[in-house]
Amino acid sequence: MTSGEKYVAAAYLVVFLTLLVYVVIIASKLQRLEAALTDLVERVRARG
Amino acid sequence: MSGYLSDVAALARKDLLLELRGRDTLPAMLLFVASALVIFHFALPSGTGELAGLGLLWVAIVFTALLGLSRAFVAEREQGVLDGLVLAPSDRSAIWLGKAIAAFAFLALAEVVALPLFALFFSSVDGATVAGVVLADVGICAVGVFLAAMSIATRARELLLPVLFLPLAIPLIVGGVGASVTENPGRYLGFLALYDLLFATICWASFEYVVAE
Amino acid sequence: MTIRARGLAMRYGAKRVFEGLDLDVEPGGFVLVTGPNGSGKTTLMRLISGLVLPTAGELEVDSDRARLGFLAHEPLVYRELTALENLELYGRLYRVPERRERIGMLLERFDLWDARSERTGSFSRGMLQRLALCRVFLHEPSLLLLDEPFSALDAEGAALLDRELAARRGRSTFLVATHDPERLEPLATGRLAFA
Amino acid sequence: MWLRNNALAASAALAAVLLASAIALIAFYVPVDADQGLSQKIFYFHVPIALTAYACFGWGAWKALRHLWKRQEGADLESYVAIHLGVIFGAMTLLTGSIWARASWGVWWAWSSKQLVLFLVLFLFYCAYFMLRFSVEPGPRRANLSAVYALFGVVLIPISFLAIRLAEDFIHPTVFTSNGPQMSGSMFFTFCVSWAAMLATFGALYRLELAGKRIDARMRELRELLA
Repeated sequence: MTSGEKYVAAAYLVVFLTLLVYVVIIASKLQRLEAALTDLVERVRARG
Repeated sequence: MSGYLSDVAALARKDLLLELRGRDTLPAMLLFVASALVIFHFALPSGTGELAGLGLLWVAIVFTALLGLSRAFVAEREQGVLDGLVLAPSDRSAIWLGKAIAAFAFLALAEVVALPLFALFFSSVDGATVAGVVLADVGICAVGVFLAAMSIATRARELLLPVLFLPLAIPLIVGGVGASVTENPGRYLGFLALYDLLFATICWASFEYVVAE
Repeated sequence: MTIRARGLAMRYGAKRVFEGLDLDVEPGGFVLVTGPNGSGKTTLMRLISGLVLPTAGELEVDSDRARLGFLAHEPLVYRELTALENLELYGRLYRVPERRERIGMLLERFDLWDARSERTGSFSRGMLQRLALCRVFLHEPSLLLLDEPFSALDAEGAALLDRELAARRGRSTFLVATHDPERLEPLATGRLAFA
Repeated sequence: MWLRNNALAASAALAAVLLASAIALIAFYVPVDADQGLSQKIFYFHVPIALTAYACFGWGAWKALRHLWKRQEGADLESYVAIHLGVIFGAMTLLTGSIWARASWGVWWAWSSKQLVLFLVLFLFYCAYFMLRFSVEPGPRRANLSAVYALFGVVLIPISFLAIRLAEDFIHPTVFTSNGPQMSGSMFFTFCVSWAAMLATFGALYRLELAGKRIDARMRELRELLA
C-alpha cells in the first residue's frame, strides 16, 4: 500500500469509526431506556 | 429613548460607585497587567523581535479584561440584587449596557497604565495600536459582560467565563494584533468595528433571555 | 381581576412545588397566603412577579412592572452603597417624581433617616427589612407582593408597617405571605392556604 | 407517531443509499487527481463533512431562534441535538483534515489551511456550549442560555472566517492554498453526491437521537407522575 492509499484508508476509517461509536452510544442509551421502562412497569404493577 | 439612556446611566453610575466603594477590581487589574508585562519580559528570549512583544500586549489585555469581567455580576449575585434590577420597569438590556460601560471604564483605566508601561518595557505604541485597543475594548466589554451574566446563572459561576469568552475573543486578538503589527491597520480596525457592531447588536437584542425566563 | 390563575403548577425537576392552583384577586383585594416553609408561598410570589414561568397552567397579572412592588426574602439592596444611594438608584429606574423628597419622607417614616448615609452592609436585619419596605413603597405600586413582611421587624417596625398597610387598604392590591395571619386578619379580603 | 417513526426509517435508508453510492463513486468512478495523487480522495469526505457541520450549527441556531422568538415546544431539544451532531461532524472534519494535511504536506496540523483553523475555533466554541448547558438545571433558564449561545455561534462563523483570512497576512503567508483543486465534471458530481450523503446522514442521526431523547423526556415525566 502506498502512503497515499494508507492515508485515504485512514481518513475513511476515522469517519466510519466515529459514526459507529456514535450509533453504539445511541444504542446503549436505548437499552437503558428499555430497562427503565420495565422497571416502571413493575412499579405500576406492584402498586396494584 | 431618553428614558432608556437614563436607566443605562443610573446603572453605570451605580457600578462605578460600587467600585469606588469596594476598590477591589481596579487595583487588582492594574497589578495584574503590570506583573503580566514583567512576566512577558522574561518569557521573551533575546532573539524574538518586537512583534512578539506587541502580540503579548494583546494577551495581557484580554486576560486583564477577563479578571475584571469575572467580578462584573458578583455583587448582584452574592447579595441577590439582580432580581431587583430585573423587576424594574426599564428594558433589561439596560442592565447589560450599564455594566458594559462600567467595565469599559475600568479596562480603559487599567490600559492607561498598561500601555505606557508596555512602551517602557518593550517597544513604542503607535496610534493604530491605541485605536485597536479602544475598538477591541468595546467588543471585549460588550461580549464579556454578556457572558459574565450568563455564567453567573450557572452552577460553575465565574469558572465558566473564560471557557465561554476566549473563543469569542479570538477574532478580537486577530484584529488587535493585526492593527498593531501590519503596515496598513485600516482593514483590521474596520474588522474590529464590524465585530463590535455585530456582537453589540446581538447582545443588546438577546440579553433579556439571560436574566429573565 | 388583578390576578387570575387557573390550574397553576410549578415543578423543579422531580420536586412538585404545587399544582392545580386557582386564584382570583380583585383590584383592591388583600389576600393572605399561609402555609409551612417550602410549601410554595415564595414560588407563587415569584411567579406572579414575572421572575419565573409556571411549568403548567395559566396566569394573568393585570399590572406592568412599573406598578408592581415585590418584597422578597432578600432586601435587594447593594451592601456597599448607602441607603440613600440604593433608593436613588431604584428611584431613577422607576422614574419616581420628586424622587429626593419621596425618599426622604419614606426614610423618615421608616425611622431610617439617621442612617441614610451609612453603608447598608452595616445595617441590622431589621433595618434592612425597613429599607426594603422603603424600596417597595417608593414608586407607590398598585400591586404589592409581600413575602413575610414582618420577619425581622421589631415591635416598632411592625407598627410602622401596619400603618402603611392600613393606609393603602382598598387602593392597592395585596398578596401577603405570612406566618401569623391573625395580625392581618382585619385587613384580609381573601385567604389562600398551602398544604 | 406513524409518520415520525417512518420518517426516521426513510431518512436512515436514504442516508445508507447515498453513502454507499458516494463511496462507490469515490473508489471506482472518479479519476485520481493529476498532481495531488490518491490522497486527494480524502477531499470528497473532508469538505462535505465540514459543510454538513456548518449545516448542523445553522440548524441548531435556527431552532434556538424558534425557541426564543416563537417559544416553540421542543425547539430547545432540537437545537441541542443539532449542535451535538455539529460537534461530532466538526471532530470528523478536524481528524480527516489533519490526515489530509499529513498526506499532502507532511504535517499533522496546517495552520495555513483556513478551513481547519476555522473549525478549530468553532470546535472550541461549541464545546463550551456543552459546558454551559450542563452546568444549569434543566428548565426554561437552561433553554434560554443555550439558545442565546447558539445564536452567538452562528454569528461567530462568518466573523472567524474573516478573522482567519485577515490573520493570513501577519502570521505566515504560505503558498499552500487549501480551497481544493479545480474540479472536473466527474469530480464535482462525486463531491455533490458525497455532500448529499453527509447531509442525509445528519438528517438520519438527528431524527435517531431526537427520538431517543423524546422518549427519555417522556420517561422522566412518567417517573415523576408515579413518584
